[in-house]
Amino acid sequence: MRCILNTGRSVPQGTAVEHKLSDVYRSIASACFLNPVDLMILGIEDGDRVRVTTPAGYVILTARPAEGVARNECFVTIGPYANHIISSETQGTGMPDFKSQDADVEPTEEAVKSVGELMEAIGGVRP
Amino acid sequence: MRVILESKVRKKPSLPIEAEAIIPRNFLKGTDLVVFEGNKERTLSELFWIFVEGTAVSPENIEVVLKGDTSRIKRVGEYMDTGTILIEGDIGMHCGNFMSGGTIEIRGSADAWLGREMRGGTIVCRGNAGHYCATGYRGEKKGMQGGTVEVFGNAGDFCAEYLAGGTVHIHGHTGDFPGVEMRGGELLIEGDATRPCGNMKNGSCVILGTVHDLLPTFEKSGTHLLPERNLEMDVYTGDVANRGKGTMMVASRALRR
Amino acid sequence: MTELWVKNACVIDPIRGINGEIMDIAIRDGRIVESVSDRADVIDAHRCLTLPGGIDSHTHVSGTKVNFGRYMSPEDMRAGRTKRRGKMHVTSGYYVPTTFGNSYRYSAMGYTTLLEGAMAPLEARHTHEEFTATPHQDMLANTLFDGNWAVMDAVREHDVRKAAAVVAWTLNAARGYAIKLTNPGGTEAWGWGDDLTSIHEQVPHFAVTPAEIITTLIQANELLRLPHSVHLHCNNLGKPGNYQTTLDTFELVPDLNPARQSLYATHVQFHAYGGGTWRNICSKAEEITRSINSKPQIVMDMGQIMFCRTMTMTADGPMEFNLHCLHHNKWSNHDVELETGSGIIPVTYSKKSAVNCIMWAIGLELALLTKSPWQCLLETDNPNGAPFVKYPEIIGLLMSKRYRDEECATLHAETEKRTSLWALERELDWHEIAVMTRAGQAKALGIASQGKGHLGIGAEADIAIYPIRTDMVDPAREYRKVVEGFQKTRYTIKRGRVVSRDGEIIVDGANATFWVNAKVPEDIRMENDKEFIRRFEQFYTVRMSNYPVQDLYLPRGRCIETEAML
Amino acid sequence: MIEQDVVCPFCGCLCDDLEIETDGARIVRVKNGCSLAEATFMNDTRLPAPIRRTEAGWEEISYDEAISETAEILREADRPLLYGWSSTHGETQSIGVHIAELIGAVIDNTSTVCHGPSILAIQEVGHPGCTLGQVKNRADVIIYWGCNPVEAHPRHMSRYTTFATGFFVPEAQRERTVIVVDTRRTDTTNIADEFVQIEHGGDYAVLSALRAIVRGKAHVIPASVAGVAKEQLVRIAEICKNAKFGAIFFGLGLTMSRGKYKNVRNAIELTDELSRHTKFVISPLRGHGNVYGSNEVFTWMTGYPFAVDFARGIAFYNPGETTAVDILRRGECDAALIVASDPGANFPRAAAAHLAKIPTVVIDPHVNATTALSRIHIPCTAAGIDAAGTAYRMDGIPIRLKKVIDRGYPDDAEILRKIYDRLDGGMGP
Repeated sequence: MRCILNTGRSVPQGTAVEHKLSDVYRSIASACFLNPVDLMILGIEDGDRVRVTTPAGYVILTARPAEGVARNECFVTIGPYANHIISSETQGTGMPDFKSQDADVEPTEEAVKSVGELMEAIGGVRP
Repeated sequence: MRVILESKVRKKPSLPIEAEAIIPRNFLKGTDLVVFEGNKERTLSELFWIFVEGTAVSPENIEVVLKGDTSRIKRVGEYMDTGTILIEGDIGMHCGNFMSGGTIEIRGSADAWLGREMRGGTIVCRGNAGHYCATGYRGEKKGMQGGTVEVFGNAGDFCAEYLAGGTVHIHGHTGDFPGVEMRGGELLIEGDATRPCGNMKNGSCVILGTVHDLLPTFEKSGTHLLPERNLEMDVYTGDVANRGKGTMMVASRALRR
Repeated sequence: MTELWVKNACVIDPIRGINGEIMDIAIRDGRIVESVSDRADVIDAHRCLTLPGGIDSHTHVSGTKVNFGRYMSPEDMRAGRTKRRGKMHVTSGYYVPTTFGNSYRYSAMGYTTLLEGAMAPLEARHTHEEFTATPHQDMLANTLFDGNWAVMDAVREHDVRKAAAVVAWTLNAARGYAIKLTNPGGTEAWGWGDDLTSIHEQVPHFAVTPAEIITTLIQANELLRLPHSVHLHCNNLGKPGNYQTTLDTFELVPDLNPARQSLYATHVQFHAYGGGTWRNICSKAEEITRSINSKPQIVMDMGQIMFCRTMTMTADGPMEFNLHCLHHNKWSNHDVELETGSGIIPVTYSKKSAVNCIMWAIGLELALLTKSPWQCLLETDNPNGAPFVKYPEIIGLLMSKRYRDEECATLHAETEKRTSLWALERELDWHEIAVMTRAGQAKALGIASQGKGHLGIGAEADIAIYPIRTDMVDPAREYRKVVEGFQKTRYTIKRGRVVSRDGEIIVDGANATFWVNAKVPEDIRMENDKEFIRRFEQFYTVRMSNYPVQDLYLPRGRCIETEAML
Repeated sequence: MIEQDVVCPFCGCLCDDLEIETDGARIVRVKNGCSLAEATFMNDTRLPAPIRRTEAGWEEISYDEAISETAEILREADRPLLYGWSSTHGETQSIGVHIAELIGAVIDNTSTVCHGPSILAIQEVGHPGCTLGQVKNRADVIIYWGCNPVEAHPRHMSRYTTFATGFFVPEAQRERTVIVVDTRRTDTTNIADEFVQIEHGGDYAVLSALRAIVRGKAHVIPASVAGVAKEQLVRIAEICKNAKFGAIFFGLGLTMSRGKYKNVRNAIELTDELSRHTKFVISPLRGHGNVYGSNEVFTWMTGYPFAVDFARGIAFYNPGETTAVDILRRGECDAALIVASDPGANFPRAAAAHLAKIPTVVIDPHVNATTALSRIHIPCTAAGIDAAGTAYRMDGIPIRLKKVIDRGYPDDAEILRKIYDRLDGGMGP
């Protein structure tokens, strides 16, 4: 399903922001909020995994329903999961397209990575 | 006189080079010029193989040729007032800043800010141009004020932002906001454009391709036949969000709001 | 112990009545003394012009508004960039330079003390942070009271003591130096997008007039025995016909203090316009100076403009908006809750503009028509009229009729008809320039007693030695030498240390910040006033306990204590 | 012990009315704060000591060792990047700038991925704003555009706007009209008197349309703009023009969506237009506690609020070129010092990945995603918890952060000063 990937802050994200390697943070930052109708169309339920793909790559997230999210939009709190698939292009402004990335959302069985695993994927080593 | 600069292989090829010294006039007195690689000062010969052919008594007879990987070299042709620069490959940002005369030809593509705050002279880019092609500097009220920029490929976002004078001709497509804040000069886009001429105050823009997301604040004032291309154009005045006295002409077919 | 001996100095020291004597100056540990030992470092001034360090009594160099001027002007930062060199940090900017840029350039011109023209108490901490980063000048901060709610309440209740108590508490909290009124009442009206057009118009919701605010605070100022007088930016700045407002305001001022003026009227050039529109604007410098010449209780400064691109910035928010509507360039505004406002726009003063030419002429007329140089001080309201680096040119213009004539010949033709500048023959002398650039400021600010603005025994050794031989230069003819000479000192000495030599800064700065603690009796202290506290906690957005500036923001704070007569 | 009027350093609101109870080096209770404040003070787990990455994993090292190695890394670099600075106090920021000018580095702060575009817009058209108290005491129309204060600035509405009792608006909720503009429904839109739902990327067009309507050019505007009916736009323009005091607050919805700073510029120009009819102000909702302070300090020291490149000795600024994401994305920098921020988590992957390829040093109280990408992580105090210092609220008001406990960590300013001294020695910053 073609979607626009939107990101933003949330209270839960803010409260866990200094604990990025924790499970709590993982579950907050890897949640992908979709309109319940879109969830139905994808044939998935709350807690199922989705693979979200953009030209910059893909990431596995946990689908969550949210009435406020428009159709064909997915909302992910700002953080390493969203950033895994956001292009680093800034159009000469210094600011990437954090709020308007075209994405493809599909169901998957793959597991959600931890923040540490995401960092390892780009050459990091977990402390 | 021809000065050929062929880039040497560098240990850290991603480091930007700032080379505003590379303008024809400077080679009248030799090739003993200084450029910067990252935060280190280098002589030209540390970074380039230098070949000089012939002699010149005045700068307008000097041609500078850049060969090799020149895509990270910034500010080539800055304040250039005469002579010729030929770039065989791609060139880095800010090529032709403040240029007032002479010619720069880029056979490859140019990075962002090509011809920034240009006042005169000619830039021809055979490939694509990056963002902010033919524009100005942050906070400054006027962008390009004179001269000609011609790009045979596409141009990125914010092309000709704050255009105040001169001519910008893009043969391919432009990205988002070409001609934004325009206040003079002429912009011709042969390909497509998204949200052209936002907040335009004056000047004229002609778009032969498809306009995406035409802004709601342009008032259609009639049609006009472009004789040289035999195209009927819709003429808009705007931007009425502002005291818009600009003219935007869009080929009548294939208009999408 | 450090000692310095300056010999062969051609000293002009107006406060001590010295006018061009060749003498030696002995300095020990930052102060001027009778004599020093033979181990002292020696500077031979070679009979060059030697003055007390320059003092700018009205400049905008630090704080929220100034920094916002920088923030919004990357185009200006491209001008005047210098690299880190020796003891000098990187600098950027021409009309709104970085703090180090301001400090180095002032120092190169021999300036050692600056009064920041406007500080909102709520944002005082910011001003003091920038003072610390302006290391080569002693700093003082005018503190804004023009729209202060507690002051206006006291004025409405005709309670001068209360007004004084509010001022005392606020100056202490903000570590401020003096009372500044910028378009009194007008900045509160601007909170609703309005302005006041006369000193007798009431401030919306507060039932007080600018005239009442001004007169009450002039009295309060003297009750608190503050070293400086009320420092006033009159209402109606920059409007054709505003000279009448200025004259009306001057009429309000009693003569309350034998030691100094009772009102300091700043950048009066901007307040001396006749006519009624921009088309028929003309100079009223003669009327203004006639008033000043008969009122020793008022000191003014010029507010000279010079032809260049610069930035206007003032607490006068509505004025800046009006200006913005004329210029259509960028505009910033920053109103400060319960206190004041501010606005910023860039401008270019051009010889092609009749209005600009008339403004330029008015500033010079003011200086040339004011009989006593002690009553008309030299400044540009930096950077409003021009950046301070233009001061030497202004000195040149004041000292040379020929220079003025040459400039006048290049101006818009209307200028001659609408000003009297062409007819003014007066050429100021070295002594008068010394008064208008340091001695007058020291007296007006009340810091002569702190050892500023003169070279008497015990004074702070702030000294500027210019590469000018007054016995060899005829300023009327060789004005270019005068301009050049004032641009770069041979030596600028700050508290006994040579800080700048031929324009190069050679040491780290160690400035001081002067502030005033006016002690008021226990029974009227605001920190004990329940209603004041209640309103503070309810309507400000910071807690009262977080409002006062902590001492650590003034690493070299110099507190001047006064005992209020309340 | 109970400390009153404590300042919360988390977000740009810098609420200064918290009451914090401590027991020795431990914080046991936080009163008046939002849940973000509580988490900030209560769940403050730190890295115990400096660590260094080796072939075999991570090892603890001494502060001295960490500091010398950091100085060495910076000294060797041809294009070092110093990034972060927004969650610490002004003194640290100022030493950071001095280090940058000393070694010819690029220094950038987190506004680059936050309100950097707002700064670009302000540099084009200025900023008609005010302190938050002006809004609290006067505003009868409040517009939240592309932001969600309920989630990101939880006390903004109760302290400064919608629910705050003001001098001229004693019955705030009744007397204030709240308009929220967003692409999606949120808890903020749910309390709006007027919710304007616009299509993704449609902000610019809607703002242009509003400007035209206010200028009397409604006839040009089509029936619907970016999903918003013209009637609603005309109605909103009327509400704004009839306001006694209107205030627009905007967030990342404008700065991060396509058009970036042009969206913000358009919103500022709408404010300018409305100022010709009534009092109108506009302000960005700044994110990190002291991000505005980093802009202020950078500005008075270098002339530019962020993205300053000292490679040539002088200060050069050009967002898009000298901004952290771009420098990393192009692989330009050959060393990085990250202070008080987490680009590993907050930058797009391709930019973050470059940090792992070069020697990266993190100075931060907490282990974060960037730790994993770094070579050295040096823990330090957290400004506002165990370190005092200056912070600037989103409206420019400078507030002194307090030190409420001592946990025995060195201040990041002290660590940086030592690094500076090893690099230079000569001029103390």
